[in-house]
Amino acid sequence: MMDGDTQFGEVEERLAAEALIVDVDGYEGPLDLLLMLSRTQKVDLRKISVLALAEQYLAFVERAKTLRIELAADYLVMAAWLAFLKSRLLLPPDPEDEGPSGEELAAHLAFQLERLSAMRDCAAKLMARDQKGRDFFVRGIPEDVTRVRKVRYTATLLDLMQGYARLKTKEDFRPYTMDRDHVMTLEQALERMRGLIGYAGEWTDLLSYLPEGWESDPKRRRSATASHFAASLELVKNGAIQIRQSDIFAPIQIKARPRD
Amino acid sequence: MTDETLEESLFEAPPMAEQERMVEAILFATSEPVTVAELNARMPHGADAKEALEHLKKRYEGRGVSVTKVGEAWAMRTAPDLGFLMQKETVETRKLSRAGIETLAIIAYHQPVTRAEIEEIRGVSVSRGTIDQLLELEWIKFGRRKMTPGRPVTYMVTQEFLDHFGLESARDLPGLKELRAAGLLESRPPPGEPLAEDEGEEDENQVDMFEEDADLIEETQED
Amino acid sequence: MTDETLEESLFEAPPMAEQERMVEAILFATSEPVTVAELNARMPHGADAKEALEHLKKRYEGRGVSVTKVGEAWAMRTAPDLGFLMQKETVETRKLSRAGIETLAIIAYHQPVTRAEIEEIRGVSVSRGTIDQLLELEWIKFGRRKMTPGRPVTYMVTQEFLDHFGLESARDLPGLKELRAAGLLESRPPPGEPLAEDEGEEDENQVDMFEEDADLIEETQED
Repeated sequence: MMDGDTQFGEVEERLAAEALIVDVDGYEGPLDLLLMLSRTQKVDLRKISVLALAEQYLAFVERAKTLRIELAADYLVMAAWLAFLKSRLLLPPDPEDEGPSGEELAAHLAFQLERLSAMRDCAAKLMARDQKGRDFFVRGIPEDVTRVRKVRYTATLLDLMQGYARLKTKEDFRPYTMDRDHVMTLEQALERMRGLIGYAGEWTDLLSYLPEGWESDPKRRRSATASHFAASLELVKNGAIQIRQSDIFAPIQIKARPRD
Repeated sequence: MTDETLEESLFEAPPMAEQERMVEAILFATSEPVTVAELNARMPHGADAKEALEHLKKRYEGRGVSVTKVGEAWAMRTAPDLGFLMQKETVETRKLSRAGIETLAIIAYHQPVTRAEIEEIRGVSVSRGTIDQLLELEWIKFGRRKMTPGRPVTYMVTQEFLDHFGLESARDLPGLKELRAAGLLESRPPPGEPLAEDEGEEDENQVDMFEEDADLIEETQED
Repeated sequence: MTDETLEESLFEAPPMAEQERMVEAILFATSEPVTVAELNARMPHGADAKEALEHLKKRYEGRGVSVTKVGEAWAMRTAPDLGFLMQKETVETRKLSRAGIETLAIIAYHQPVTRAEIEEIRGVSVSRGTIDQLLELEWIKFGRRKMTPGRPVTYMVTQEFLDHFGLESARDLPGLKELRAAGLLESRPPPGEPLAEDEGEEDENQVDMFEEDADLIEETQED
């Protein structure tokens, strides 16, 4: 009330300041601001006057300062750098100085601006393309690919023969091991396996070689397993069979070595 | 779309070919079947969805996709005969059951053999499932009927069986003597029974089995 | 399928017209692009999905639905000019911020590109949220790490990106050639800074990227 003019001036100032704040907020950093300022030159970015641009930027920052707008640090860093660039461009080159020339620095800034501008154009072109779900559409009733689990039964020739042998000897089944101890020797196992391996054309679990009557009783099974394992190692050594185990405790498999 | 084009379309519907394209796109993209009324509502004024649908349906005849009616609505579906393409198979290998192996072995060694004969040899009845499984695996097939009362069907092994087991013919199956020599027959004849009889019987069986093939055997031997 | 038919089909693939139907059914049924390799895996042995695709693509030219290439995969999509019929199907996508859009464009045109390089181009730091949003949309993915100190991760665009913007490949990005000709895709170190090891590497990467492309282009042209 006391001083209408001052008050009016303050309001005006504040409005201007607000406008500037909004503007600064609207920019994504100094490079963005520089790009906007460069538009005022209305020339190809490659022919832009970096010196004029630097002056525009510095003037902008000055104005912000007088309006006591707090500029983010990177705007000030850019201002300092542009002030440096300006001096480089205006002063004759110092032969002592080994740094890049003002022209080189200006060219790089122009390149950065051109590149940013180009990427903005690309972004706009990209977003203007036909888009999925807006301009073109995918199948509305997709038919799911069902995963079918198919069980394939398999058997080896050895299974077949053992099965048949089991049947044919059922009536008079009397394992010859009955009159021995619960121990199967390496020799016995080796003897047995020599006769059998000829039929092991494909990978077969070693345990399937255990003789009838030795599979269920734990004691006999242990002994037979051990002797068969030892025997198979012996056969591997002789080059008669191959042996493999995919993992610890996985079944040990053997296979006759193909005759060359 | 502006009002202008809307008004324009009041007087001039798009050409039928264009309407057909529209129906095609709508049926493709909509998440459920669409009725003719809905199609008409979505298409420009004056369009005749029903006719366009007929054209489209014809166009897709014999293709991998067909235009089908679902209740009162329409949808596009993959051709039923191509349903097999809509699945991804994962194959799991499992060992044939003991009953399966034994039945298969009997058929292989005694073919052609009836179910009653198989049961006699196994000493237990053979479940329908076991035979079916072997048939499905294409390891056995039906042989000719036996000329005995009831004319029972017989079973034989197939080429597929021979391929799977790496045999050239069923005759390549080792005989009982070989099985014994290989240590597969671990039983000993019960005390007092002469060894020969046992063998004799087996041999007889084998002869039975291969009587039909006798000629073939000779042939093979000649080779 | 038995081994027999498998073997048979090794020698005799279904006729091309039938293969075309199959490709049509598979592409029609899924909303996701399907690779040629997957098509071949799902079709009978001996089928040539690539050739069938070419036939199919031609057949759908000018239709309401089109067969489009998405990177190494193929998909069916409604014709873009019919989008106005699909208001019902339109999905409201979360609006990407200006930073998001620009970051996406930079990744697309400069891939593989590090975060530091994106920041250098935009002149501001890239917020974690921007990258996260693009990753979430499945428009960008991690590329291999750069062989520079710190081994920074790189970003690349995805097949979903290509699909979303209807691009056959990243080479079809609008204006790519012009940008390259203008040298705007090169990474230029600021003057005075020694040509860092990483810059050299970067150039190499870029050459890599476009060399590969060159081969692909040639291949395509041969076909």
